Amino acid sequence: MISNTRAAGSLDLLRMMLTIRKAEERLASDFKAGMLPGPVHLYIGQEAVATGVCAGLDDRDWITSTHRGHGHFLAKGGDPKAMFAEIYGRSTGICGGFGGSMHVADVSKGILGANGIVGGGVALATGAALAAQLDGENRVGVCFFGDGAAAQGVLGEALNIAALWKLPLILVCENNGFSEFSPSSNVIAGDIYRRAEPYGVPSVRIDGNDLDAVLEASETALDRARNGGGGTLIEALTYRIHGHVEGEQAFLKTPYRADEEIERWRGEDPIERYARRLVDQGEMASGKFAELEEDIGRMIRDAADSVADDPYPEIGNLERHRLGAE
Amino acid sequence: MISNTRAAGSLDLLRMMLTIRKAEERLASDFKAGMLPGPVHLYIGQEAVATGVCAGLDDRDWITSTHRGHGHFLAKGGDPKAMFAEIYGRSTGICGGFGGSMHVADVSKGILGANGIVGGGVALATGAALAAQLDGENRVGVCFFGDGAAAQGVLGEALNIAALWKLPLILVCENNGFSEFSPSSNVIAGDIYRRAEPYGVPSVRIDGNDLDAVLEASETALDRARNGGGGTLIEALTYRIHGHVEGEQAFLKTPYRADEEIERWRGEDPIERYARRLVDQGEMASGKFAELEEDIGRMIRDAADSVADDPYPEIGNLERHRLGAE
Amino acid sequence: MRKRMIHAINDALFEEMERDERVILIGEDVGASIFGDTRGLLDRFGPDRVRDTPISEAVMGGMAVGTAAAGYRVVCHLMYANFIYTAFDAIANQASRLRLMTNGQIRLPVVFMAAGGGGRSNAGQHSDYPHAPVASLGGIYVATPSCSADAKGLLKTAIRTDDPVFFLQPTSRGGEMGDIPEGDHTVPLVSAHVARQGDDVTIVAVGAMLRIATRAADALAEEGVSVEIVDPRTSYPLDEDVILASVRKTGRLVVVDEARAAGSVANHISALVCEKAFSALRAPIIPVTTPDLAVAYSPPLEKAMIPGPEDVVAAVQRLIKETGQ
Amino acid sequence: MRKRMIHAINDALFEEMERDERVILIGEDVGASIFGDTRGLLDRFGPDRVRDTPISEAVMGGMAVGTAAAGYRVVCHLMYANFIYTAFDAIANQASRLRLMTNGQIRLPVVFMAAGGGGRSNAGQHSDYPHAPVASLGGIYVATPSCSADAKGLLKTAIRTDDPVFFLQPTSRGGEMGDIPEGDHTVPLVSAHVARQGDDVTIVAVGAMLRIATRAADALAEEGVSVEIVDPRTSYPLDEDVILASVRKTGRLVVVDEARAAGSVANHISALVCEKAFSALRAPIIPVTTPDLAVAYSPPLEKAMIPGPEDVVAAVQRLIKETGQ
Ligand SMILES: Cc1ncc(C[n+]2csc(CCOP(=O)(O)OP(=O)(O)O)c2C)c(N)n1
Ligand SMILES: Cc1ncc(C[n+]2csc(CCOP(=O)(O)OP(=O)(O)O)c2C)c(N)n1
Ligand SMILES: [Mg+2]
Ligand SMILES: [Mg+2]
Repeated sequence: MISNTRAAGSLDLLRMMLTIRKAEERLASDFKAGMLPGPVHLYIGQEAVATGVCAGLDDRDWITSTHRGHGHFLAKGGDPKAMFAEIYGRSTGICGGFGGSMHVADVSKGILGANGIVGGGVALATGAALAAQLDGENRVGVCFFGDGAAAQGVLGEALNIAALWKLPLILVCENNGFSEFSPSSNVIAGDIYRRAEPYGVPSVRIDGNDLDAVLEASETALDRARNGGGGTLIEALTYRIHGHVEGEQAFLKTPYRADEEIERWRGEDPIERYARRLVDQGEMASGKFAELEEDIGRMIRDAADSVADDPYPEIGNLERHRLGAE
Repeated sequence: MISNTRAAGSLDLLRMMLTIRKAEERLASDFKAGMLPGPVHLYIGQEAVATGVCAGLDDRDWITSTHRGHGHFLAKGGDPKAMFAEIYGRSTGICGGFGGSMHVADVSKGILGANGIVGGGVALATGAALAAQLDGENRVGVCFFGDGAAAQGVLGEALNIAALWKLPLILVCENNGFSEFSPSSNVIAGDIYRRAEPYGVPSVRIDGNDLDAVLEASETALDRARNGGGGTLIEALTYRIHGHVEGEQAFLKTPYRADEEIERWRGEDPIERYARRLVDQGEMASGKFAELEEDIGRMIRDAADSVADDPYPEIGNLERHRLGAE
Repeated sequence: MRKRMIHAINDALFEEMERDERVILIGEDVGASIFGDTRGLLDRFGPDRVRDTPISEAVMGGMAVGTAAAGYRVVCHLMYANFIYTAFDAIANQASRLRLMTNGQIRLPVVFMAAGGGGRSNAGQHSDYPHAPVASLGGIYVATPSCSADAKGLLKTAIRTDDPVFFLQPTSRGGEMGDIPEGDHTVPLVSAHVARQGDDVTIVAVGAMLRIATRAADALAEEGVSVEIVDPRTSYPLDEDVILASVRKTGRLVVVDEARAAGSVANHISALVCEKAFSALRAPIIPVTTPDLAVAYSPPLEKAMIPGPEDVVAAVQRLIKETGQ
Repeated sequence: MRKRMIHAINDALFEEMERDERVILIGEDVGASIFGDTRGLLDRFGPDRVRDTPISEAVMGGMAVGTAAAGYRVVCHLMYANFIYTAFDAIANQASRLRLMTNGQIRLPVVFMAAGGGGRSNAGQHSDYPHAPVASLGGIYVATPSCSADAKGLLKTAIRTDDPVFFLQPTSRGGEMGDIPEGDHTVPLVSAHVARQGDDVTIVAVGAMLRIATRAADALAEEGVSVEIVDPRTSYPLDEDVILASVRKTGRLVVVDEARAAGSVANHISALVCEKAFSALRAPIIPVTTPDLAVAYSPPLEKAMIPGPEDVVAAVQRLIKETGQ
């Protein structure tokens, strides 16, 4: 697996974005094929955010994620195979098939889990940041959340506490312009990043499809957090190319966004932009990208295929999670 | 009773502040005398806020209040007798003895009630403001809340919705420096009034012990709200002269504020300040204040005495509030 | 008229909003309508009365209360039933008790509606059927429709009721077809319904469990066991008379509830019967519920957790065996 | 050693924070300590481990979960039990189920503590005894201490437990004295206790109701009725064996619970007994609870609502009369 460290090189970062992309493309086709038992929310188009932020983290840093959490899981070092198995509902899944797409977690990697409650990860990450502060080992807590989630009151509560206690908390808002089917402007007043200002928490808005911008903003935030400077709110502007949830066409009567809008954002693809930048600046040979795509495509295909027929969990396993069972 | 209208004259306003003060002094001595069955939180020192804000309201405007709600109740036109009877737990109480000090409400006066849940009134007032907007009759919803309550996430949620929908909502934060026994600075990061800024909701911080300042700020907010301009957050700096709750000395081991601080704030008494201003500017004869004090003192004494031995509610009344009972 | 449950709900909302202009609807994406139950309302009634809200359940819940206190009838759509937990302060500390605390000055015509229960691999945070925690508050009706007709009739009544109602539609049954009477079809809130007549054992089945119980009853009929099925329709308050009458007739009771055992009304029904129809009871009361866990994602796990016909059949067989027919 | 319950709780916190430096305490004014249960901890353990929080129950609840998931043992003091509703999303959607959803990767040593129940004219928003809604979640122990010794022993165990515990101390009993064993006194979480031996009828009494039941038993003894009292100590999960054994002995059961009927565990206990000890039952099971309303303020109303010894005596008399002694 690609491991994520501050020292990650450009190619590793590109590989990570491609890993996320290919994994999700696979999930999209799995969904169409009826292979997925539950709903999936894909991250396609937003890969630079998870990749850039997690580039500066290691296994001992904590993240919390969202219903759209595969990208965060992979970028933080989660195993694609174990993720596929989980989403297929198999016993070999990272959560034994108990959690599924909305709950992929790997605590050994510092991944406290995707979360099906919008805004649910905010308080968890605040708590993890408190633990990090108590540990005194310069860890951080990072919370990924959406623009829609910014309407949850818990965000203000977390900003207040983070400011008061100078918690090493990094709040990463992925503003993809939609909260389900509502455009942000219908449900979010003003600029999200500015919501940190009254608390005295530094904040910044960046182009979330520009991996370099994400790297820079998160490096600043991480330096601050690791050096006792407290929290940061990063608002990364991005876009989800797929629907809110796969299969949404089946139940939506009218489209909620224009095809041209989607096309325009395809032109801002974070992976292509970064690859182009690497080629332009001579950091990558021009044929390399196709090669990477193929390699990673194969790796993902193999990962998914290798677990697609794994056994379902034993029903007896349920008893393991009853109160009183050790 | 003093009725509250925008046209209220200076003397009426002074009378109202004195009414609140005398009522609460009576409650303080009732508490000492063991006459009050439950806890009471007194408003002494904060009278200018309720009085100034409610001066611009009429019965058809809505307010929500807090655990420290007697002042809001009286200023909005609630009947002192019915309030005393309620706090004494009598059947003649404004809520029939069901609610007590923390729940005094008079819907006919637009008082949706004091509230024992810190921050609980915020969403209720937002809803009332929505109703006001739907009515289209230029009513407003006003929410009184404390500095401590500003830490509740629901405030951010309300600001967001108020901004999006341009609700006629006036959020009045009475910053009395303490959240129970915690000084504001321990539990509130930054300036409360600024928390409205990122949402684009106008806000202002004022001297809450200066009735004129309160009148001015609330008039601005009311004009805005009544003319389709949306919400406002007013932060009124003030101080509670009494403890958080009567009788707190009995359970607190160490004082949480200095005597000098209390003395300093006594020097800023909103009633004395306003009376002095009226005298200085020739709006009131110099002997008038003592006379008012005495009149209102008597009125309150009579009101309280007249209900102190009223009957307790019939136990059978409980059945009236069961689901299914009309 | 045959309709899917989700369309029956949609009809109820249309009709009630048409009937009374003080009915308003708030909720996340009620315009787009994920489930289809609020579809078309925004177009018909406009953005004043049909309001897409931000993802802010805490303020939504309290706002519903405030708007209702100020004179409207509010339908607050909370999407998945787990999100009532996010709005729980307003539901529990405000909606359920303002009537008492104000001595009836405030009455709250509010319907909190949401889809609950499992069956679709929505996993642990989207599959609760949380009627018991809402019932625990004492001041809120809990409507648990099992079919299209009741969904429509109960919702229409709920909207006309002056106290809060939690309308808990079963996630797994939205697409199911059912007959609906023509016209202004309403169902009173506390009116359990004998869905099938029988003599040997009573099954009280809540919400989505009605179909499960019916299948079980069909299977049991082949074995010569005659099952009476009672659908409580509101799980709080319970229509005691109908339930007790059935148990007095059969002497045996199985309660089927999709909620966790500890969060079921099976307990409430058991307690009711054991207090008030004890002498009629010929056998233990058997609850059939989901185990005390969040619903797991993987289909075999989920299927094993949620009661199925075979679980109900087994419970009834146990009863019959223990007591003779 | 005799101590007030509130001091027993204070001792438990002191001892556990002393014993394990990974135990931390968060809550509003836990430094000043309104109830006295957290008094002195801030001085002794410092502001890193004892944190006064803003009034932000939503983030507090979730923060407790996050800090625990990241390796600490967290005591989250929520003051009055009604404020668990304000924190309910974190309790219900996160704390109760992360263990299952992560297949046990996350274990949560979190204690949510709060004071519940009436008796002090704290009125409708400060008097709930909400064990049933928490129990409904299935993933959280609910400890309901009735006396100083159990308060100390249960809290110490709760802090050492790797799953969440809701520690619900009775508001009306903080000042009551009780004997506490010396030393490291712990009480296992699912261990009901026979508080009084008797033959004719079992009373299961939860929390503050133990004293009420004891008074009733004294009065009944004078009439020649021998009462056995069981204190469940955790109202979720129930210690089934102890409760069932007592009912098998006496054949009669009254359950006394300060919660509303619809929010009581009286129902759960009834259901348990009616399923598993049916043949031993000689009479209906009578619940004695608060009516399904928020607690009213005025003292006579409040007193009438909350079960008292006379209510328990009446219930027992009814049973005896219906079945003969
Ligand atoms: C508490 C809660 N309310 C509502 C939902 C339903 N829901 C799921 S995703 C979503 C939109 C989230 O928007 P955003 O935070 O912008 O994330 P995105 O989907 O755009 O990544 C909503 C409303 C939920 N899961 N949890
Ligand atoms: C949800 C909730 N949490 C905690 C409390 C306990 N409590 C009552 S008053 C109070 C402090 C409120 O401070 P502030 O909002 O500043 O109002 P003030 O008392 O100063 O008027 C607290 C924490 C409560 N009543 N409700
Ligand atoms: Mg979004
Ligand atoms: Mg204050």
